[in-house]
Amino acid sequence: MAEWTSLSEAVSALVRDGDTIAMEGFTHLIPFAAGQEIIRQRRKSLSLIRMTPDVIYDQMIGAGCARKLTFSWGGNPGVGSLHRFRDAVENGWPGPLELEERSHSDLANAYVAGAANLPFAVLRGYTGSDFMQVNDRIRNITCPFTGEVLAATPAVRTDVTVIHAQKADWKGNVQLWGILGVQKEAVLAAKRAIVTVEERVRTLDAPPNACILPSWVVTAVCEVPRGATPSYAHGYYDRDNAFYRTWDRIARVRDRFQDWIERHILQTRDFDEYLRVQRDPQIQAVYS
Amino acid sequence: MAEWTSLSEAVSALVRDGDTIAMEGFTHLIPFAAGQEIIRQRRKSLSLIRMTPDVIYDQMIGAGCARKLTFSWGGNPGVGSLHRFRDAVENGWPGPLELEERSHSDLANAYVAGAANLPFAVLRGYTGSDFMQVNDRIRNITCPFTGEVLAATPAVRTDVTVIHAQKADWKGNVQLWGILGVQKEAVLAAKRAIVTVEERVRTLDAPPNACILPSWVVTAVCEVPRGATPSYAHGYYDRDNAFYRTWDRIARVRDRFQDWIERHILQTRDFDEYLRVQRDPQIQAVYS
Amino acid sequence: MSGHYTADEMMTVAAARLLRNGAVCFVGIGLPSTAANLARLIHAPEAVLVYESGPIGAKPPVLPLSIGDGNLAETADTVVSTPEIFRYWLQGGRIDVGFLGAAQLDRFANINTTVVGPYQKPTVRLPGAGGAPEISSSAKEVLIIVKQSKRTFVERLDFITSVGFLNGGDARERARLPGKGPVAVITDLCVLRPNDVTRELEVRTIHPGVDRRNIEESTSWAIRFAEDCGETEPPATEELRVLRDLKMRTAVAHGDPGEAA
Amino acid sequence: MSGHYTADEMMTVAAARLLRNGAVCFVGIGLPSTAANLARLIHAPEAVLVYESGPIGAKPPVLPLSIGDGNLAETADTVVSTPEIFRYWLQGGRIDVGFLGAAQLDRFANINTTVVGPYQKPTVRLPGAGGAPEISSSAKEVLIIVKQSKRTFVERLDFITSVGFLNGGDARERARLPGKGPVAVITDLCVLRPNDVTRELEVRTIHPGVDRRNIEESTSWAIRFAEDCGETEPPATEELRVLRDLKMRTAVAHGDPGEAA
Repeated sequence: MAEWTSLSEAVSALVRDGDTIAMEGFTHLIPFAAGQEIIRQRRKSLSLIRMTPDVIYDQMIGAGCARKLTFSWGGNPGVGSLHRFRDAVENGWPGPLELEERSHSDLANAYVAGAANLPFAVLRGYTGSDFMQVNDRIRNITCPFTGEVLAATPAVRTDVTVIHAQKADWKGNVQLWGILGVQKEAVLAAKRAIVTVEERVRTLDAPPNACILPSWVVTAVCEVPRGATPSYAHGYYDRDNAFYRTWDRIARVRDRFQDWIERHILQTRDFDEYLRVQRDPQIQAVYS
Repeated sequence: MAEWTSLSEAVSALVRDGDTIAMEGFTHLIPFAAGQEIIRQRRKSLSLIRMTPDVIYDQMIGAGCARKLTFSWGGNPGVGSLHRFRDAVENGWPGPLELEERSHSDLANAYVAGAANLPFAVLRGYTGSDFMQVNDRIRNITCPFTGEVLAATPAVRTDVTVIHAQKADWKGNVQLWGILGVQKEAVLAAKRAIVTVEERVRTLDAPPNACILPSWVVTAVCEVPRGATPSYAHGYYDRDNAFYRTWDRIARVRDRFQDWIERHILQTRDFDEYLRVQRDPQIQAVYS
Repeated sequence: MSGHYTADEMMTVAAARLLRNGAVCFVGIGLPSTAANLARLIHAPEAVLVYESGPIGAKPPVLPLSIGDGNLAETADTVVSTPEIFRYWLQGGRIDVGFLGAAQLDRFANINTTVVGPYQKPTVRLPGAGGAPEISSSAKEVLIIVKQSKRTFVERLDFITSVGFLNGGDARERARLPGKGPVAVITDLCVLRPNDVTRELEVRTIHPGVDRRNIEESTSWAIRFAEDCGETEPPATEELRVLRDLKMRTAVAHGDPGEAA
Repeated sequence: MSGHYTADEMMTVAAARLLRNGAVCFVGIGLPSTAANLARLIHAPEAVLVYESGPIGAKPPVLPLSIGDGNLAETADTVVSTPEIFRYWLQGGRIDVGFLGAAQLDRFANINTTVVGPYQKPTVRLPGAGGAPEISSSAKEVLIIVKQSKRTFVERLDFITSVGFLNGGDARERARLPGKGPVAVITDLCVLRPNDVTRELEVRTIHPGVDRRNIEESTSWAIRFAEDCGETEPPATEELRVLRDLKMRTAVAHGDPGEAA
């Protein structure tokens, strides 16, 4: 059964140096508050998995939390590059970053295999591409009935998966809706799961066949309003497109990035304080 | 794009002798009206696929529509045996019935593979059982990463899939809810799909992430109120448990079964007339 | 203690007691569903009942007649598709207890629900596997509830549909099955558990009013009794009251008292 | 005809025209999304736009900035999970047209969005594959929209992320890829199509005001022109009006006119 805790307690208890960790959310419901709490608690040597690293992993990579990244599309959506990700790959700053690169279809299938307790996934993919030359974990498999050759990739299993959702009831049953991404699979492929939510409600009153994660597949659930900003939470707030553009300027230069991390994350107590700093026009004038 | 037609037209145009056909619905939303229309139009040599043959296939098998049955549990739920199914298997009446027998997990996975355009599905299953001795289409496959041996089974692909759903809009977009079974996969694994619905509505007004089949994956959609009876349609009517018990008595004896098929299906014009006969106390007195 | 009760009631109550509170239980229809819901109404209110049709956390007010009754969907925490139930929840390793029935079983708790007689020319064609093969292999542990007779407790199965301990000993571990297999078989005569070493079923407790001869005569093999074999605790008044209430409500709801077991 | 318009507008309009009404289109973000939505607003109201984040039948009132914007979910016929989009809808063979962008492409319309330079020590690390490898292989046909320059139209790709016609000729058929591959590449200078036999891209129509030298100087290989190479129909007044309206609405909604392309 999920336990209601603070985000700080959840990260402290459940995220360990060296862990394999997935923080999912496909543009929508990205668990930014949790990512920043991991930076704040100075976790190291994480093996990060995410289809779209997005700004959340750009922050974590630049802050030195990551040893490895498994991903399928590493850009700043609608803006351009992820500069911290590129600096790590192109220049090894702040440290070397091992890459395990796949396609979206592969990684989505690999999460499904993880959730289904299978060691590998089968897909029609990669034919003619150069992926197999740079990733020896993409292999071939032959259909025992037709003789067709397909691609096989290893399942994703994580030590801990972190997602953000719209709401949870007092027992810790979680509901999300809108763009669902691969969150259910990422939670079910995990040994431990942390879910931050916009609000804690008495009952979910969910429609039939809604996307629900029962309390007993979640380890900790934390009420963190606006915890997905600058991404969005359907029904709660919109995507902060301006921040994604501002991030391009912040992350482009190492000094400026470090100053931002220091001021916004390391010197703040929690996400509430981060939000206050983020809303302070005097502080923000520096970055725009 | 789905075309709105009568059920009679849909079966006439889309179901052919010798077709491989799935009519799904897991206790809920079983497309009985369509099954009876197939009997009424005297289709022959069908290769029937259904996880739980239920009374719908007991009727079709007894009426001589089937050449083969692929299934995973063949009982009368809550009552006992399917007598027409047993008579076909045990005594070859009204003709021989080839069986392809699997487990629920296998067949559900095989539909998924069909929907996903994969030639086979991988599952953890069958270890230690006798299935592989009687079904040479259950085979082993070795994980290219871990060396583990798992079960592989061929995908289900159908010529035509038939399902019943709660509603469809004027464009033919279909919505179902409650117990979803394997219907989405069965439709997506088909070359042609017929959907009967309880009602035709202007707009679906569906909740986020509802189970919707877009019009363009459906071939024909037919308004057939109560078309799932004696199974049920969540939000419309309950399961007719009494009929399932009565069926045990009807189907137990060949003559009585044939008389029932004659009177209820072959001598009725359509499902509306069937429902009238079914509600006629004088006619029904014979069978209770 | 409780005055008169039937052997079926004893069986259901004894089975219900073995489902612990909070367990996630994959429930077969019929006897397993009756026992699991009785447990939920007495000592295991937090048990999570999962049905193969898709409901997770079902709390049906009356017993479902079919594996996909509407009251399962209405009362569940969520309803997922049938493929998802088998892929993410059962195979995914999320099920603590698989609760099964059986047409036939052998001394190692292997189950046959497929055929009596040869597969290609059966004397009796049984319904088949359903979800049982993967429940019996993937659930962390399995409970089996079945009426005991020479027809059900057989020397040799005509077909192994779902595995228990295979040939016994460490055969199940060697086959690398994920779950640990049947931990108890509950019948209308007794409760059996596998021997720690041989994995052969042994009678652990005998229901009140049943003697060893009854059990031996209802078993096709030379059945063993555990050294410390005792008597099953008879149904408590409360257990019987809740069970009878449940069956009464079920009979009324389904409109047929005779079928409500 | 229409007076002044930009090369980008010509590119978008030319691309939009190639999406036929009723087609089920898997849409990449950015230029493909702009073109697909323009088509939907002009001649293809029944086109079904599918985004890899899960929306099927999205009808966004303004252009999405990200692949998972809320207006895609709000206006879709249904929103499924990302695994389902790739498994049942793309791989399942339900997509008529894959609409892609590209960082680099070669004469056989193979695409690189992974790295410039060696993979292990890249000069420029590009975003990577996203959905493109499987879109390019599984969609029944592919449209590519990309600005033309020597940096994008390269002699040899450093990395093949997504396949076009491989080495040309019948190489794609021999690789047994499900879809038939790129049927057109639309740039800010011209529209190219693969030669029927060699599968090498040929210029089929040249945008008004562009001459062959411009195209040759924007291509790293010796580019071919089709025998019947003509001029692209310039944007109609209505096409430009709808495109500009869409971009204006988008800029207002997203609060930044500069980024609304």
